[in-house]
Amino acid sequence: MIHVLAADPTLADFGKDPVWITIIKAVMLFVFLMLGVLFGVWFERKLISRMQNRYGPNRAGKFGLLQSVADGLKMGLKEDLFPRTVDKVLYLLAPIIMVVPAFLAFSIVPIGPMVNLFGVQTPLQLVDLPVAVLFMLAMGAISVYGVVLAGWSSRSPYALLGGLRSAAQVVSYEIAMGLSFVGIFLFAGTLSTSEIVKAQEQTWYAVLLIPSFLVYVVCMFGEAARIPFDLPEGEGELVGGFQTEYSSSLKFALIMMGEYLHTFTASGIAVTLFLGGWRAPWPISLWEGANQGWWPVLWFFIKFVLTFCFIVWVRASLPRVRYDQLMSLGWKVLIPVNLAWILVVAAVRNVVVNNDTSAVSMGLGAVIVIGAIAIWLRFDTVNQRRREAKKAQAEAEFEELSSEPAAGGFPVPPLDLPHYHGVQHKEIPSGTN
Amino acid sequence: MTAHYLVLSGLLFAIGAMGVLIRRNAIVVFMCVELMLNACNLAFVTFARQNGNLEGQIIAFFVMVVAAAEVVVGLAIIVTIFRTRRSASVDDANLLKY
Amino acid sequence: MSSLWLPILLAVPVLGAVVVALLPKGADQVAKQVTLAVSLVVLALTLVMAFQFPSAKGDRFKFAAVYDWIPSFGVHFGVGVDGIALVLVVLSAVLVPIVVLASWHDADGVRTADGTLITPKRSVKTYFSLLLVLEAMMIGVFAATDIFLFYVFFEAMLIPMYFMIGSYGGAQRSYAAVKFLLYSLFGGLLMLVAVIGLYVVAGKSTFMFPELVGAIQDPATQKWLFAGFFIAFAIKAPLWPVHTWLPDAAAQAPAGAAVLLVGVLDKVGTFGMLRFCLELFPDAAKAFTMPIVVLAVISIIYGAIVAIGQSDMKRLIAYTSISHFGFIVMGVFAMSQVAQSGATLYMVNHGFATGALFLAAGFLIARRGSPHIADYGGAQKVAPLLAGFFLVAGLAGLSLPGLSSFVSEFMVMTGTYASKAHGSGALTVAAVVSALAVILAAVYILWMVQRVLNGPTAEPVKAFKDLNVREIVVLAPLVALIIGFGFFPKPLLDVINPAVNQTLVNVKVDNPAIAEKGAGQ
Amino acid sequence: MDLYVPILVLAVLAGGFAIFSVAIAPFTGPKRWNRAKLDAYECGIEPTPQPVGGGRFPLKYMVTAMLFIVFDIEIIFLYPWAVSFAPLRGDDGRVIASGLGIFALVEMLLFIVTVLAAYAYVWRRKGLDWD
Amino acid sequence: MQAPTIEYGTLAPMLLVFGAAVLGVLVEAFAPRYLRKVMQVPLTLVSLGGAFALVLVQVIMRGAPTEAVAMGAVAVDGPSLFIWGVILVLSFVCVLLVNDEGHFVASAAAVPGSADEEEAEAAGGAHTEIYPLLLFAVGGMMLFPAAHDLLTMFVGLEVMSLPLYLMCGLARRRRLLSQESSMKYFLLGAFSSAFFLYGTAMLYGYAGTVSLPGINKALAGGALLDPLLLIGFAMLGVGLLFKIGAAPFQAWKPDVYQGAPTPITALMASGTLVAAMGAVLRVFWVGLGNLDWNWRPVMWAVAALTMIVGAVLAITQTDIKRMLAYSSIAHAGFLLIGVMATFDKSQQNAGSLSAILFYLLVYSFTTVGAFAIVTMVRDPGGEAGHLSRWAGLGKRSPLLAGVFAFFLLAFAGIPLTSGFFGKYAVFAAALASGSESGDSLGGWMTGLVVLGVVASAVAAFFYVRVIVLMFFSEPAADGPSIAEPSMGTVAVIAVAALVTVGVGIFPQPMLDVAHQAAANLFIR
Repeated sequence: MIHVLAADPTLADFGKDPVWITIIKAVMLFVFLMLGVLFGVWFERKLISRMQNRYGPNRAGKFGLLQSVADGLKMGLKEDLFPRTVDKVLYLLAPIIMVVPAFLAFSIVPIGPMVNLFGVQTPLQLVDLPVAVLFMLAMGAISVYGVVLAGWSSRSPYALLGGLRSAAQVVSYEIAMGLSFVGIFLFAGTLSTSEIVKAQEQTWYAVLLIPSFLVYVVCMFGEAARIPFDLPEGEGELVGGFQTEYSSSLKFALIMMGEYLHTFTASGIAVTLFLGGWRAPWPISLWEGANQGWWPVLWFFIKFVLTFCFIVWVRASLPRVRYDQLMSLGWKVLIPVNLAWILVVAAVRNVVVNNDTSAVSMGLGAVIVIGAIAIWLRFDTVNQRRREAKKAQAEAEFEELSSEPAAGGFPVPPLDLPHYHGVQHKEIPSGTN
Repeated sequence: MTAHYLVLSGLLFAIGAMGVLIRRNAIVVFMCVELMLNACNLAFVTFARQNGNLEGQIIAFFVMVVAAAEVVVGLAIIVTIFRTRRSASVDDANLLKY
Repeated sequence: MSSLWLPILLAVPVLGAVVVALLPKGADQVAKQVTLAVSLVVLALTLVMAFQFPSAKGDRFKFAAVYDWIPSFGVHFGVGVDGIALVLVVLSAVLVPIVVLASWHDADGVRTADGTLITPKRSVKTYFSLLLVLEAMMIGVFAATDIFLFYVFFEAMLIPMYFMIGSYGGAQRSYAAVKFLLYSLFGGLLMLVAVIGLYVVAGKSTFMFPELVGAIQDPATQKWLFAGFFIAFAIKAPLWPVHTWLPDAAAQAPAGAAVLLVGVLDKVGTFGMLRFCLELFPDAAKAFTMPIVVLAVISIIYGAIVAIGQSDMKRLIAYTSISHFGFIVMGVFAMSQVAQSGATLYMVNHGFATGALFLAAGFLIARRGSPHIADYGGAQKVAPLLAGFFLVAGLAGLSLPGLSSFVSEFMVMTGTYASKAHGSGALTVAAVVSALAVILAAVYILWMVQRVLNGPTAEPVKAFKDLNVREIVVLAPLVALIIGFGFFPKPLLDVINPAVNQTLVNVKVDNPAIAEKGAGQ
Repeated sequence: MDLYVPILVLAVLAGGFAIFSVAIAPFTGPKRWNRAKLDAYECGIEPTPQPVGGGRFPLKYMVTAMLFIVFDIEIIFLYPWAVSFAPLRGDDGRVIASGLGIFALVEMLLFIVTVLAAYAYVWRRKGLDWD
Repeated sequence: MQAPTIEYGTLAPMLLVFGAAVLGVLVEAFAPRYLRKVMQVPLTLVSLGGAFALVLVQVIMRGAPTEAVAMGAVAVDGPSLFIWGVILVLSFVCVLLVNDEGHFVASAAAVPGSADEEEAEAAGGAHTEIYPLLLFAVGGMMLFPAAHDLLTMFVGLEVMSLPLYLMCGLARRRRLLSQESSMKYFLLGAFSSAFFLYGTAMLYGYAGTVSLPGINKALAGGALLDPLLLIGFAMLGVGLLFKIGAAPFQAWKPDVYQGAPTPITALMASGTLVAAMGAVLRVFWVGLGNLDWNWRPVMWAVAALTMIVGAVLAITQTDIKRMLAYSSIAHAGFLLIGVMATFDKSQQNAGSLSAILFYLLVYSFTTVGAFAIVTMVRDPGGEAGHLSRWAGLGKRSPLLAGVFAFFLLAFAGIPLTSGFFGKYAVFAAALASGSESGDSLGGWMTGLVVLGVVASAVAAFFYVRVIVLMFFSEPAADGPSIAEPSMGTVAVIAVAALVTVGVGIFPQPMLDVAHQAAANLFIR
């Protein structure tokens, strides 16, 4: 049974607002995000401190609530440095390019159903597009330009490398992320966020499409460049990555803001696409009015904050991975698993939705499932581990034999004899012959 | 309305074509070609709107695919030649003539 | 229906060529013998066929055989001979064994008496197999009754000759070979356009000659197509001003090849004019008669004058041929039965006469290693036999009465003189002017003969040996034919005349000369 | 087109804010000129700034960029496919437009297998490894 | 929404080739190095052979099908099948050449002369990727002329071209030349495909569709002087004419032919030309058929210019491959004469279409044979490209030189070679179309044919010059060596020579096939 609420906005409900409502909504969203950043920073620092058994900011304002504001003011009052070598125009443009799309990406996140806003029935979402998710991805991709330009215009090796790394990382995870949405579209049949939320009335996609969701969660960190995937900054190795030359002042603040906004967007998308959006979770949804009026804003906000908490929690718990590990995970695990999963979902959907239980359809489904399992096994680390173990064993054997020629009848003199390579100082690593 | 887009597309195409003819760096020439392809995409999408069918937009997808493949192939070739010659100038590649 | 004579005649030399080409390396002697044998077989077959000709069936083309070759183009493998073609086929068949014998040592590398190498040793097998291929093509080109097939032979014939000149010729051989090939090819391609045009315009979906006669009515179209054919033939039968390839080619070719080149290949041009230009495009032919006759007269005079100035024997002979070809072309276009019969006869006689002259000159050159007339002198004393043959051949070249060329030249001139084909007396004037050439011919031949044979014997010439048996066997039949047909051309004319009459009927020439049958005798 | 107006409004807000922040910075902060302060940072050693036109960077990134393009394009095709895979139903559950069904499944299977073949090649040739 | 369908059976030949190409990629991925070649070669050959068999099956089972399959994206009709068959056989033959050792670099990415390269050489084996690349290119060649809309055609064009760009840069010897040719080919090729695409966009704007019959239909009722249409047609023409190397877009051909590894040159000179010509025919006859009064004068000029440029510039060449490239340009001009020879009467069209198909067949086989011979004449530094090195080859290796001379004569169109009948067929078709019209066109066509004849004669000069060099010149003391040919090369040359001789003497069977293929014309 499909229970349809009058309050559920669809794509058709958008684009009808009067201009002033549009402006009000836009301003509201803008303010929400600005405040979100300010308090998000504080919240994260506070949370992480508690996890690490310390207090965190507690000087500025009650509970240190104004800490971020103070930080912001301080940044605004610092000297605005222009390193001598930078490309001025791009150097200035980069933070702007990073922060604007970050704002825009959030505009397609539905925060609530149709509400009465100053007497106008309007969906509580800035805008919805037929290609909303694509729009979100596009905005995420534009930010990459900011990163690369920031790195490039700085004319500094660290910055350049950081920018490139960041770009490589973001684009890599963007693929996996994009693929993880395909399952949703297979179910929802649309790219519009409001309709995807509507389609999750019965079951969250996080439940239906667990693998997609897991992949998304991993990608979320990669996309937003959060620990454990905050390689672009990599202060340990790259000083500060692409933002090395943005030492202080509001430009740096903009970059930080952009990154936070990406984290928010990632959470918002997670809530919208996988966690039922603004819909009340199960026990509450039994209450008739839960999904009407302004209540859903609360549910959305709770889910949103919890997701953000999760992100912070991960930051507190996990160390940063190596860059090659990061890329390997993205390219060698997430993508193939995702592709296989998509086919499985499609095969199942084909049987279920089209009621196509013909032999061809079933057979195809079986083939795909088996193929997916095969791919999974192939990409599974167990296999690799076995192979590496074998290799290690062979190497150990070689070591043993080469160190004791008499024991195994190895027909060569020990490789470390001085006359063998000591004269030329030519290093012959063990393991070669 | 669509006329403006067409003019823009024509301009982009012309700029790309001139770039191919005038510029000497292989990478720049190559990017000019990409510019031309994107001008085509703009024209396709504009016409799709004008004609009221989706064909043009679908074509734009395919053009992107092809452009991507061209990027992959083209950069590989140019990088190889750059590594060999330490120069990506089209003029420096002048061994082939009568 | 189909007679197998001509297909067999074509197949024998081709098979022979294959056999020769496949002989093992070093079997040069065998190759020569096989070639000679094959060419003799062909000669025998041809002669048998020729003797059966008067009694053979067929209205115009006898021994006709028609097979589908490329139905989608309307192309047939159509062969058959009328009188004109027959005599030319016989000419080819006669000349080939003689040439084989004459060029017995040509590929072995030519050495002068003192042992200097003029041309290095080349593949003997290749030479003789090319020769046999060429023979097949020569027979084919005369016997083809399908215009397309004619064209194919016409063009394909170039290739063996090209290699024979280019590989086995004198010092300038590759230049000469290329010039020869390009001239002919260019003409051939123009002809190709005309051939296609003929096919398309006639709309008969066939290339068979008899069906295409009279198929084109529109005079303008006729003129265009005529031009296409005529230019090709004019190049082939070197007519001034497109003659320049011949002296080079003939001078550089080995003597044997030169004989075939001038004696047979060039006849394809005049044969083509007579057969195709006239019959397919009668109106155009009539319209163009005067310009062509003028060209022919220029050729006659020009060839003769230039010949006088030559210091190279082979070049001289080549230029005399240009003059002679002028006569033939004039005869063809005089549009009278006597003149055309004379022209046809001239084709045959010229083959024998010039062949003999080339071969005799070739033997001289083989001894001295130089084509320059000035290098000889007094050869008469050391090699009387050779000198004698040389003299007879030379006299045949200047159309001495009693030798075969005289008959034909006389027929051409009287026929042209009497021809009313062009209304006014223009042809009469042409005949009169061309008579000048008789005097010029006496100058160039006699002067050459005098310079080569008489005078004090030069030192290198003293070492000359006289003709050996092989060489006598080569020259004797030719001289015999020259003298024989000089006194008794009737057998040839009997064969030629009906065919020429048929041609004139097709051209619709209302000419009183037809009645004066055999006026030249 | 109207759908994009709100985005434009938000973009104006965000852009205005960003530009304002960048533009205001020189006026709010102090100015204390110091040569060393304006050098590019390089862990304290004499800096070697990148040349104009950008430095050379490892080819590896180019390969990644190309791979990204390839897979991104794959996604371009996957999205429309996914959206039109299932039949479109109206509010009353009636099928408005039928899905592409098994045809689409087969085609996508072929497509993905093709991409996976290229992917396997890249992998095996160490195109996905970072050293 | 109607679920789309794809006629897998009808498309099987193409799908097989693409499938094998994908399989080839997998072999590259998973097979160990020493096994790769052993696996790739049979895979390639079997797939090409199998695809050819499928084409035959299609022809035998269904006669000449005329249908637009895959939702009107691909036209499987007589000419398509004929071209497929020709391309498959040609590429099969070319694979035999590719298979030969020593043509391809061990590692394309290694800098010439570097330690990397040395290492790659020492490790043995060349890029076996060449086989899947080749299969992709062949697949593209099949798709390109069979495309029934301009988008599919564009995709086919690129699928054909991209692997070729790469393969051009893989020559083992003279790496710099090879890489340079690759880059030039790529830049110019991409440039021209941008033109093709923009032309497509304009036609889409004009007609509202990119389907060829759709465009034709729009032309039937629409304004013929619409700037969109004219720009579109002109740009589309540029893109297509570039691919066949028609003047004034011929500049790439000599460079690319010279620099590319010779087996790849052979593939380009044959397969690409065939495919591109097929596409030209389809676009101009099916798509722009109702515009013929607009494109005809342009085509006339292009054909004339192409023949003249090809023939005249070839004379000045001193490199054998460059010379063959210019010869290929001249031949493209001759083929364009055939394209001109289209007319409203379908019988005439069938005539000239079959003439072109026949010409393509005979020319491409001869050309493959000629390039196969080029691979065998070698200097220490690679193939002996310079013409002076070919002097006296007739003495050192009479058979080889003889066969090559024979191919050259076929190019020149001497009777009793296949080239003659090809030329004849095209000229005849052109004159026939001219004669039917009864208006000024007849004179123009005749003029074009005469120009073609003049160009042939000029072209004959440089062919003959090579023969002169080979046979009438003395060999140089340190002349090139003749490589001991592999079985594959011998087979290629033998096949090419057989086709050239066989068709030269008995053209009828091949003409029949071409007629049959052309009988129903392109589907519209």
